[in-house]
Amino acid sequence: MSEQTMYDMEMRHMPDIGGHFGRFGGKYAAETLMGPLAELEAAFHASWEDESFQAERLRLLQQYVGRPTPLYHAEHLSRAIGGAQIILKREDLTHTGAHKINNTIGQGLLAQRMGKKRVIAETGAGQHGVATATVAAMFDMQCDVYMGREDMRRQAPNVFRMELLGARVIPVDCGSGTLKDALNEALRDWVASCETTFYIIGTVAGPHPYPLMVRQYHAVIGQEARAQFLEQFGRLPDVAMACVGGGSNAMGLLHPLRDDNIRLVAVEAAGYGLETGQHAASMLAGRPGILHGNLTYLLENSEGQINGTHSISAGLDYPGVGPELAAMYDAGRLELDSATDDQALQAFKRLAHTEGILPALESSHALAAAMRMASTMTPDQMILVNLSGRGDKDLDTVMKVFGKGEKA
Amino acid sequence: MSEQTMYDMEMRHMPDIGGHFGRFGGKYAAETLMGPLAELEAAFHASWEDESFQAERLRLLQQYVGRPTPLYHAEHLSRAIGGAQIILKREDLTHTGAHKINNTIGQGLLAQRMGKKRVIAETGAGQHGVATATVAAMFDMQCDVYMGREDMRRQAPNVFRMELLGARVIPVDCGSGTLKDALNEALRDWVASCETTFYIIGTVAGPHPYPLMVRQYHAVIGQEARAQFLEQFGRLPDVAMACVGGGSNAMGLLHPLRDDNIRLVAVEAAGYGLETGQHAASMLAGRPGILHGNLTYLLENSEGQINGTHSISAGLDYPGVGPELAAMYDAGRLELDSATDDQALQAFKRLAHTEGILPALESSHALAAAMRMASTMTPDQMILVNLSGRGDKDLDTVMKVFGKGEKA
Amino acid sequence: MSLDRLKNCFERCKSEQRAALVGYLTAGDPNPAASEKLLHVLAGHADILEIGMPFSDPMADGPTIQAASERSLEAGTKMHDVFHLCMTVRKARPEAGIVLMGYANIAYAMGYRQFADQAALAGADGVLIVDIPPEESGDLDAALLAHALHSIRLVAPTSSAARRELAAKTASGFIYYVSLTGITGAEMGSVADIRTQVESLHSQSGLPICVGFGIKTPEQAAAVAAFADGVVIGSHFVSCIADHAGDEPAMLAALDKTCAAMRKAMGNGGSV
Amino acid sequence: MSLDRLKNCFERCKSEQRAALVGYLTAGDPNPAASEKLLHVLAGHADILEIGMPFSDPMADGPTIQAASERSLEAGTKMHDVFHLCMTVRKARPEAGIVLMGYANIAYAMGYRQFADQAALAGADGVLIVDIPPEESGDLDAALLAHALHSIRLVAPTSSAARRELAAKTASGFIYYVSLTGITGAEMGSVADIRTQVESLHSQSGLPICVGFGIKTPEQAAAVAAFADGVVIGSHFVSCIADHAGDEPAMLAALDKTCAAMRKAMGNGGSV
Ligand SMILES: Cc1ncc(COP(=O)(O)O)c(C=O)c1O
Ligand SMILES: Cc1ncc(COP(=O)(O)O)c(C=O)c1O
Repeated sequence: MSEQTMYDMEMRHMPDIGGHFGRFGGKYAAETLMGPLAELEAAFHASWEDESFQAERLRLLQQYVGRPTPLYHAEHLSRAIGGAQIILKREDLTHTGAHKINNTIGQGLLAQRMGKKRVIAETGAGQHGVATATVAAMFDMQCDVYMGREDMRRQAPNVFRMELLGARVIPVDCGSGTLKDALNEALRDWVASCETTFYIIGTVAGPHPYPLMVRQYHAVIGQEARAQFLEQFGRLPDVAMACVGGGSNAMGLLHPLRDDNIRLVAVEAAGYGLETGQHAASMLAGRPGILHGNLTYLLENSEGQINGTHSISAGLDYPGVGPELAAMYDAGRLELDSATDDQALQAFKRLAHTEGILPALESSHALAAAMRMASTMTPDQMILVNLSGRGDKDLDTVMKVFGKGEKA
Repeated sequence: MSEQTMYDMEMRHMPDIGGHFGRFGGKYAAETLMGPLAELEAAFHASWEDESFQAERLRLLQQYVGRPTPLYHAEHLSRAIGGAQIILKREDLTHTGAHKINNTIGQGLLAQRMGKKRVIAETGAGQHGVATATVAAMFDMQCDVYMGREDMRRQAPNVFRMELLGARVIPVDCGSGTLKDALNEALRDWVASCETTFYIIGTVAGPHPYPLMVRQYHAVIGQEARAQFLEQFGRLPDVAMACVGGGSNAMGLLHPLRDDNIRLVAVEAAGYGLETGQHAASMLAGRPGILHGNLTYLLENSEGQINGTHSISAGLDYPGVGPELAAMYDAGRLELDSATDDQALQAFKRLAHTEGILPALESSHALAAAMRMASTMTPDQMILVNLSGRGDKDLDTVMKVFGKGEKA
Repeated sequence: MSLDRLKNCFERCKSEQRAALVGYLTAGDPNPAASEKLLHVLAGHADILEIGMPFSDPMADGPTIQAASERSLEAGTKMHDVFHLCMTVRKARPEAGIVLMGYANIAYAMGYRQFADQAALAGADGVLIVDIPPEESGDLDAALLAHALHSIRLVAPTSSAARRELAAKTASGFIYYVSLTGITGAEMGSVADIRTQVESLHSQSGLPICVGFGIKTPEQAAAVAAFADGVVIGSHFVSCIADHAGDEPAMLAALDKTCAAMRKAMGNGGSV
Repeated sequence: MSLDRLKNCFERCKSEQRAALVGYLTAGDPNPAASEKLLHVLAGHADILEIGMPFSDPMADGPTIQAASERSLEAGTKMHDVFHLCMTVRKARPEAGIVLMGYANIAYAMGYRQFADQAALAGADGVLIVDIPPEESGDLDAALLAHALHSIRLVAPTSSAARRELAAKTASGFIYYVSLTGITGAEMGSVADIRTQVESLHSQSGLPICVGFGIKTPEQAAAVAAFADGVVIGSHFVSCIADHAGDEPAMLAALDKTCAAMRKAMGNGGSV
């Protein structure tokens, strides 16, 4: 396929010129940022059509990130469940251990191209922070990462990793000390520093062009998976599933499958249970609102104040969702499911024991839903699950639940 | 290349029928184990010539382990050093995070084929233990891992990982509580359980056929690297380097390069410095002796009592070395170098800051030596370094040294 | 006198040869009752009041105003309290300019129409939503227009010529020039730069230009007042509340004193 | 009487219609001086003494004998102490069988020749190196042969027919049948199984067959003595040292009593 056709294909589902996906998305940003956002948008589009930029991006994805990541048929798990076949897209095998690096490579290169000497990022699970610190180290840029105090506690190894990579991790105490508060702080930093600083947003949210840009950088997940599926199984999956925090791993997997006859399912974090109100299921339990630069589904009270969320997994503990997912959901192209903390933990354990893979707690949500669905399906059907990251960062959390000593 | 030619090529440098590489190697085992070892040897050779076994092994290496691992030109590091180019073989990107899994996939499949329902392993850094627990989970085998008490302390995340994978980690208190003591305990277990239990040794040591078998399972590293080097650079490297604990990552990389005009360098752990006697440099500072089933270079006192060793990296903290490496060294085909704890830590930091990669402390030893050598070479020369594992397991150790807060 | 109170405010100030004092407080901070008294104090000095609508995620604000939002929400402030406070001030000061300031989601959650209805009912003159740029402002503007409420626009140092044009074209009431790239409460930029910007804006638009963000001292206020139509003081006034937490009389006294000092520095020390 | 003391031992026992008691202690455990006394006690009951050479990594041994090695090395025992202890026993008991038992690296580090020289000088009759199977035994055997030292071989339940053959052909002195798959000190296997194995070995080799590993009670010893030429007791004797750590007289008395009980259980309660 020529570069140009690829460009067309990938860009087909563009937002409108203002970054809207239907009624969602947009550019709800402070005036100070409107200039920098326009500059970013122009730079992104120019770079996307620049063959040498794309070649360098693809080279790094291959030689540095370790792409393509394999597609692994979890036969032992599937057999244990006794229903549909579960196929895993192994983003856990990427450098730094989660899909997040696909995006930071892209934005990192773009920051280089734009001559920025400093990058900032928000992070929840710490994977995006690590992935940002990683490219900052590689491209010799200064790096500050905002992270909620509570998230720093539950994802301590990732804090260490960022520091060892030379980044500064700035604790965020306001709010609930989780991802949304880190995003607020990062935006505050950027408003003041946008001349010299590139803000590497970690998911398909934020003001335009971020949702588009991050989707494009992650689309490699679904593009690879699609081709690998055809090659390994001679067909496409019946269902494709991914967990949703902001939605980057979901968009990465699902967007390239959008025109196929495949059920697309996004799995939200049900925390202690949807009925408890303590969860992070923005689409299932939220309503449209405006936060962090875009209009999308939000968890908020009747006054529009953003609710505190809860999920055992820091990467899903966010009250919003990427606007394109909201649009796909509204358009009926996306199904929703959810998994509670407990269900995610059980899925973690099940995958560990049957396949020898420790998934990230985020990804465990997708797995939990996939297992449930698989059990209602037949063995000739196939569910593709995005294993968005590995569970090494979650060891403390999981051991605390299962108890050291007790066999997990 | 046909299967048969490949077999010939790979097996060319066979030990003799008794497992000797020159004067090294052999089968110095208790009589109880001689039967099981013969059975293992026969099964290994039969499986190696069995196309379906090999196909399954290669499939798992690809779809489960994530092979081929990339070859990455560390340009930023090389530029910073200003000498030869440093090229990294990215074993850190494999499933579970170190080369060790190449071997446990092989031995795990072999255990399956032999109908064993239980596997045991010794582990130092915990990477081999995790890799063993991983395949045990996948193949539904019971798994007990012996690990020195001191190593459990310094590689705590890996203890968690093994437990979460359903393995039992058995602390070893005798001796110095490190790798050699774990190996002793595993051998004791195996002597009593060999009818039902497969002992998955984690390095190219132990009685024949282990050194051969483990080398064959890891040879994929060097085979891939050789082909990738030719493809990416149109030539072969001038030097290939790997750290040496037992020697599995070194043999894996270097063996397939043995007939090329490439300097092969093994890097031993110099601990607090060779002159202090507190190190683990068996070839540089040891002499031939017999331990753990083979004759090889050992660190021992004049009476033949094995010395306590010291290395900051648990995976190198072993008083012996694989017999084939000993033979290559004796034959002049292998050069030796070493790196102290401090040098390894500096190399860790340097790679983190220039390339955004956190290497295992084991691999950091190879890096330290490579950086030193590179600085004496010219930019048109190339050093291939086996980045045998990632540093996530070492975060605690490294943070303790560099101090949290202080910029690493 | 026109029906446009904001216009009247600026004209009155102009006639007094001084810049308007635009004072900000967050509604409901530290609680609705105290807030009412504080707003009255502010209204005693300011020409135009900016009444902040508290929001859980005030991402354009610095720590001082973030804390004000937190205190207010903590005290249970709801939007009907905000409108009620607005109305109280309106009743006490029929001639004062009042602008409701806040974040998009508050207005969106209520529905832009209902929001505009309520704002108008409460006696507000205009609305400034920090995170709704002109590009996204269509629906809200339509709702505001129905009540002749002004849609205030921000212009920032990073705004291109085209964006200034856009602001000039779509704004009403006044243009709020952000005197620094950063959040509220940070350090003000250089007075010379600000002057250049304001002069250029004056040449593009007939609207009054107020300058805000980071003005903390009477000296800064005086310097800016020399060329701007209005000077916005926010964090500096809000600090009076945090500085005297728990002591309402002290809080009120401090605010009164601070406002007076600012007002005095900006020329014409008399009451409005 | 032949010059072959081991042979004489077995013949003497045979004539007394009993199995030989083969007793193991680690040389230098808990320290060289006490070890000398303990070996003398053992020599008062055992027909054949196995003198263990302490090793840092005794991987075929269970916790009891591991601990013995550790105590011995901790006390500073060197190989010259081991040989010295051997010689002392030899002098006191000219007719006893003495076998040096241990791990390959000790002999290898010294050099097989020098090791054999020293063993012979110290009055040993044979050598049993746990981790040198017949396949690796060539150099050591040659060195031992030069001094007419026996090379004792192990046969295990896992040894194939071919391996038994190999042991039978290359062993001298006696064959040591390992009565369990496991390390020293574990639980003994079934007596019936052991009997079958020993009878089969008898049919393959003219050498005496001693049975060891895991024999802990006089009853077990008696049962094995009924068909084997010798019964090896190791961990059980070594425990006397650990059980009375720090109290040498008690240690000696316990060992004496334990040895006597074993000896008695194996028939012909008189002294050797
Ligand atoms: C492994 C992993 N999966 C998923 C997520 C959720 O983010 P997103 O919805 O953007 O994929 C995170 C966020 O940190 C993550 O680390
Ligand atoms: C990452 C890594 N590299 C190297 C080693 C050393 O082992 P070997 O010398 O067998 O490669 C280990 C051992 O655990 C390891 O984990």
